[in-house]
Amino acid sequence: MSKISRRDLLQYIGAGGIGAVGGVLYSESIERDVELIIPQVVPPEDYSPGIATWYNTVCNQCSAGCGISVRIREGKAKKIEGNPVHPVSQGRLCARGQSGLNVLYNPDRIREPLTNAGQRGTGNFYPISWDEVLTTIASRIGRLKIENNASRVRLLTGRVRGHLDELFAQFMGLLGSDHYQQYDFTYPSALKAANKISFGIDQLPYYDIKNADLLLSFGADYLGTWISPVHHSLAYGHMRQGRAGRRGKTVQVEPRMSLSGAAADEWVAARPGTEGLLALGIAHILVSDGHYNGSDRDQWSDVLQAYSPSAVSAETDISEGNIRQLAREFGTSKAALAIAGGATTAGTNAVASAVAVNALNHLAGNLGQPGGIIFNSDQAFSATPGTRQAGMQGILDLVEAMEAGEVDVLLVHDSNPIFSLPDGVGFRQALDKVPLIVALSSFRDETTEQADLILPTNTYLESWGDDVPDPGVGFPVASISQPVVTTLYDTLPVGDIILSLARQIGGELPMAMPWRTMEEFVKERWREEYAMRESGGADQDFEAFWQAALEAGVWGQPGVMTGDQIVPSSSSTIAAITNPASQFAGSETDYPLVLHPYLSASLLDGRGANLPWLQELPDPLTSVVYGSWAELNPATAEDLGIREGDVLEVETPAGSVKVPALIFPALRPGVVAMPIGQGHTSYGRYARNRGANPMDLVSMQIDDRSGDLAWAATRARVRNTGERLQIIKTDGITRTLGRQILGPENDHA
Amino acid sequence: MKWGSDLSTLVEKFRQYLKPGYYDEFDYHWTMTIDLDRCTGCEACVVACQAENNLPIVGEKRYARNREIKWIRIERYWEGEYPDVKMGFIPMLCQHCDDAPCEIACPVFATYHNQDGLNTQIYNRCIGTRTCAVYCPYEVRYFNWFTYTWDEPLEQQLNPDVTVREKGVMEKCTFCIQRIRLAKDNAKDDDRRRVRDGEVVPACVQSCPTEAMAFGDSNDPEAKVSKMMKDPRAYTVLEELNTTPSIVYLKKAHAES
Amino acid sequence: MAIMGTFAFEEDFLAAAEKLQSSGFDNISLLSPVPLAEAQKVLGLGKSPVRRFSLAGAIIGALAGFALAAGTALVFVLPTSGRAIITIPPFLIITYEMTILFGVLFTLLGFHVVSDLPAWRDRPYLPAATIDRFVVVVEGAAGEQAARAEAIIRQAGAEEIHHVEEDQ
Amino acid sequence: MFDHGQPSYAEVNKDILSVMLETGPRYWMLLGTTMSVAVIFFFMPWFYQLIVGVGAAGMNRNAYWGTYLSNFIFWIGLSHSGTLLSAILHITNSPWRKSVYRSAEAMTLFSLMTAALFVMVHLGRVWFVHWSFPIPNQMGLWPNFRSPLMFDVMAITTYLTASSIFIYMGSVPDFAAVRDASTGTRRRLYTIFSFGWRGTAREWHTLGWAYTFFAVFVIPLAVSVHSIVSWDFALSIVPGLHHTIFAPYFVCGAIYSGTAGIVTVMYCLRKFLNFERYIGQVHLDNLGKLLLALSLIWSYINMLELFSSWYGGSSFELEALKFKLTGFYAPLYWEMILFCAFVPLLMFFRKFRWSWNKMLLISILINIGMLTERFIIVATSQPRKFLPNAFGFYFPSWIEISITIGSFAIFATLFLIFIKWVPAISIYEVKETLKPLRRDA
Repeated sequence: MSKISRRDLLQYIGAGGIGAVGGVLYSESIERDVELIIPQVVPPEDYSPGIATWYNTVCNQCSAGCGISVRIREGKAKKIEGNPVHPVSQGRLCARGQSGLNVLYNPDRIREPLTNAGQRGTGNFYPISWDEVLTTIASRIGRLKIENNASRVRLLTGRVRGHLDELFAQFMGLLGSDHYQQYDFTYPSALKAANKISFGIDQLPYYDIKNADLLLSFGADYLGTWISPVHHSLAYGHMRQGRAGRRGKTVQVEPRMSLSGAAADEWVAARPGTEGLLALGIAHILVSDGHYNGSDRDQWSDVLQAYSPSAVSAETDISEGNIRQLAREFGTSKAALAIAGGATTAGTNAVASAVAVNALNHLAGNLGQPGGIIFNSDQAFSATPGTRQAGMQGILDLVEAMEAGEVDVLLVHDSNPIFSLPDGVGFRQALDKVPLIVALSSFRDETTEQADLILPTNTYLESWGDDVPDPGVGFPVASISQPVVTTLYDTLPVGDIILSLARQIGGELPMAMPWRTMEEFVKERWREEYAMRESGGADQDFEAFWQAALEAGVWGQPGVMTGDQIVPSSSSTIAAITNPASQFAGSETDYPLVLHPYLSASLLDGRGANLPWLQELPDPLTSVVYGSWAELNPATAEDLGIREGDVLEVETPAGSVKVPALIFPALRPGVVAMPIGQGHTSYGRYARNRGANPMDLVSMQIDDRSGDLAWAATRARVRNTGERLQIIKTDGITRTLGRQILGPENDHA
Repeated sequence: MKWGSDLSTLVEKFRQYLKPGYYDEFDYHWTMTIDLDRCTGCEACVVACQAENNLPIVGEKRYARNREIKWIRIERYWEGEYPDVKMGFIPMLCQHCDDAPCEIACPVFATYHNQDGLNTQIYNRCIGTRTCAVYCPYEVRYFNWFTYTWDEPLEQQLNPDVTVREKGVMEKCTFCIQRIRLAKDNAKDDDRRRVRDGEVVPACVQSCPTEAMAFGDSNDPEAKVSKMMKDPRAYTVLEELNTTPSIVYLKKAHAES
Repeated sequence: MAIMGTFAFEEDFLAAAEKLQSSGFDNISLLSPVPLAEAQKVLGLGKSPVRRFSLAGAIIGALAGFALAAGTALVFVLPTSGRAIITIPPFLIITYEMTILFGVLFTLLGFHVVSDLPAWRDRPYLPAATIDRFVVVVEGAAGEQAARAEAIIRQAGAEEIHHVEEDQ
Repeated sequence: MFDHGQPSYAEVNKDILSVMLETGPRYWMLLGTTMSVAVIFFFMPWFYQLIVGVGAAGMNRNAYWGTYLSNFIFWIGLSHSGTLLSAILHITNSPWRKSVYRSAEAMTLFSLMTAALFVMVHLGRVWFVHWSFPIPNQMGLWPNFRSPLMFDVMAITTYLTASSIFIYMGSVPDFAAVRDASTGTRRRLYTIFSFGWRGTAREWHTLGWAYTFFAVFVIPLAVSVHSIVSWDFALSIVPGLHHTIFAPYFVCGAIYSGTAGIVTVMYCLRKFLNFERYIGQVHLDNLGKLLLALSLIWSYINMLELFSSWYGGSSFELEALKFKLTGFYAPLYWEMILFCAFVPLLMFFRKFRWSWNKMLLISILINIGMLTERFIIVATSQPRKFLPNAFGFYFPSWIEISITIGSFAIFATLFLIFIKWVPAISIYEVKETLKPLRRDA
């Protein structure tokens, strides 16, 4: 039987084999005409899946007011780029500005009006209809108005410019409350105050870095966070390589190397708080060495007598030779410019320091000159910028009022004092005394969490408005911001909210504020503007102008030098020169280190912390992402026996936080530096419970002359907790190991 | 395949096939110059690239394990010690080497050199051997260790001109090939044979606040890049490897004093 | 009609084989549990034609190998790393591997052809041959021839003799 | 060469076939264990990885290759010397080969399969692996034969084909023996396996010739395979990988670990299949000498590698060298040196060469050393290439480790199945070594 089976098996196999072969052949033969699908290694000509449209509007990620163009495809915003025709950004844009898309499409946006149903601070909010919420507020305010208690209504906003600012003012004015104030942590109030003293002009002038030959920056991170980074960067690029055979030089004076410090040719780490003194020391040499010989030379030498190089050197811990050399360069270079900002203008001697720096500009004679300080005349545009920045003093008054129970309704818009102010201010506690807190906001930040009613606002990419850059660019300019996409959720532009409140409150308000929407209001104002400038321009002309303005996103009169460049007399500056050393909170014995908080290049003062792109953006100098850290100089770290990743407890008189240590070579020994921006307890999934907020460490100190918060005047000590925490960063080894990566050794340049 | 009809063309064809590099000259030789004296390391380019090319948001955990994807990154190098410490920034992105070490490695032709001198990456061909990334001396190739997702509604921002990559695929800088494509189409639409200089601007170059980057066709002697490449400060990174990169850096200048 | 003689000892087996061979039996096969050079000598088996297959395979493989590498490179011209489309050195490696692959496959083919295995039909055979018995098989012998063969085998010292009907 | 007296032909058949025909519970338990280990440690983690992506492993932006690839090389290495040794010894027809080579070749085959599996595990999109084979496809696109990885594909497939043919043809006569010793289904099966082998002089003659040719083909093939594998690394410009010495280094290392593997396998055969009388002192002694020689060559090449990269003196090479010798993985490196360069020196002494247990220990240590060697090559060079700022670090994840463990279980499973299907020792060739039976004997 096995025989048969064996034979059969073999036969089966044979038959199977033949069958298989036959099958393959057959299938091959019938599959002749199959088309080959060739992958598109090179896409076909004229193949584009859709047409993109660009809308010009204004960036709202910081106070610079860059013009932006937003790329729209199928009604969705795809990319933000600088508006090429806008004088501030000139087609360029920083990381923060480009991350505006994360604001628009942020998963944690507030999508409908919310109420906390009487349980404040619990973080529980329940949806509520617009009508109901607006009626509630309107009736409340209306009653106060009738009782002539409108002053019990307060409006606190972040940085607001253009006609929205005017709208707020008008609204509060008509209510009869003069308590509308703005607070923006990054606003250089001290500098403004100093300029008022030095130049008698209450505004931020235009710093013409572009044409400068020597830029002497005292703490101002003009490339990263100071006033108008993108515009400064453009200027910097031109100053460096834009002029054939003329490469501008930059010197940065600051205890911790910032982005600008890294770009600078010289980085001078003066003892914290003595930057102003250094400026005076330089001024002293300028006068004594005869680099300056104006008519008022004698007054200068008198007032600068005390600041001899030796004395200054002792105070600032900068070698005398170094100071002299700085002075020589500053005195001899064609266009020398000195600017002050950052920590320099955040000590208890903020204004004094800024004035000292202004003195340098006086002595350099760069006022009104190219490569110097150019003053914008204030009739640039009807909506004058930045005048309502209350500064710290305003906040303190507000807190006082709240504590005194003088505030019934607090309207907070786009401002987060609880996060960006030290606890010492007591803002959070004062809120408890306020019966009704209304937040007009797109995100549930710390302050919004405390509100009773949350009115979700459109983001700036969904809103109408206009803006006047502050500082201006040397000639009259204003930008229009327009919605680039349809409103995503059940939210309203803040302007529309105010207008509808006005309507509901009644009284003279509806009369005085007849506009239905912000758009109407803005257009109305621009019509007036147009009529004022083009004498008696007809309406159809205006329509054309308006269309053009909308397309351009900006209106301006290049070449028109604003006003006659008055050169302010030096007398006021001379009179204002003093040298109070910055008063640090905490004794040197208990707190050997100086706390140096600095604005994060990506998160700024924390407003960017809810944007994933910025959270994942390596910090320019440390490459750290996600979470915060405390920087120590290698020497300091060695003394304290601290390695990278050791969790430190940073203590100050004001409080203490736990952060991992990072060894940072470009930091003055005896200083512990911490980036501001992380440490949110709310503000969405990307920001919540990440890192620490150095503001919790800052002692409540005030600059005596501007009343501004002296957030860089706190001493600290660090303790190694022994815990470890991985610092997430992209850097491997930050030394070239002799590999010629940054260019060949033999130096062409 | 179209074969030359007569013998001479056939011979010619084969001579071409045996010619190193194959191309006599690229249609366009896209080149980028980066002036390190202008670059401030502000990282605007990094975000610009992320926005333009649908780079994923990888999240904290994955970042912690070096799984981030940044087609362009800024490298930092310290020189000296306090107080005379200097920081040097250098943007690092795909160098689009003409003799790219990576291309040779791919067994499935997922990466090859196209007629514009671009080092292209074809996602749908990639099987994820990751050899190209190992071979790349600039470490500018990034791998999709996972299929990344966007928290709704962040995905609405995604650029429809650029594909979203799935797990197991290698990706890298494309010199914004979609923009090059568009510029070529436009050029064709208004009957120009060539794309004008400055007409193609990759996202990073476009965003650069200090105008440190320039992009163009180095075949054209009048192009900005061609002029920049003549600068005495011009150099290429890791020259000794003879990868002939298409990115030319201009060394940081020093203040004369 | 086939006659099979089993032997316990190698030398008897070989003796029988030679005897049969010399007395003109051409259709004999010698089954052994181990390869026996002597037995092969008896049958006059010299160089095996398998080697021709191997050579042919190797040559075909070499050609096929290079053709594969070069040909496929031309189907879709994709330059990489500034190398030529037809780059000789790497293609030689492919050629090398393919040479060996085809060499092996053809040798296998050669084995089957020459040894005409697998056997499609049963052939006279004893299981003991795979253990420890040597078997002489005389096929196609009939009548008187068969008797002679049997005689030779027996006096060579065969243990047993089997007669099997061949299935033709 | 027979420690316990010469067996008769019949005994040989009985001894060797009994392993196949008689299966005790111990076997099934063993098989069950190895199988379940393979599933739990290898296939389940792999499945998880297929779902989430290769990110499940520890690889990252700095090290795109990890343990998967190093294990791949290890297994390829182990596969060497199986077939290679067998072939060489066949050409030089040294008799002591005959009782060893069948299992050795099986080892080759199975470690090759395991290696191939690791390629699959390594790939980011393994479901498209067929794109790397030269088969016509609707994309009209063929693989890139200029890529070192394609050399691999070709070499390994060829190697797999050749060595499986080699082992199969070698066992055809034994299949016939199995056929005759068995009944029923198994008999029918082996009737097919053995092609109806009768053992006629002509068949033996042809087999002999064919077999010799297989051997001739396999030797250069085996050498080429591992040099090609080495080129995956050497053809890159990565410092620490870009070495001319790599091809001989890998080949020698491969044969080295392979031979050690054979010793281990022989030990098991002898111990668990009671082949004491077929696998004897002489084999152990010869293999010992071979191992010793290989270890010396290996050490020499290893020194050369360090020397050349140090002598070159480029910042890149020196950094790679520094990291290898003193970096995080330095302990592993020195462990490797100890196991692969120094421990084998013990085999200078007959005392070690002749002791099964000692030799087992040494052979296992050698393979541990070789496993780490491959890991070090992958893990120390990649994370430190050219740009210091991109320097990083690689540490395998638990998935990689578990899969590594699982791979050994897979190998064991395959081997256990093998011994039930193919005579673990070549019956007819063992008989050849016996003195022919004579009447006077």
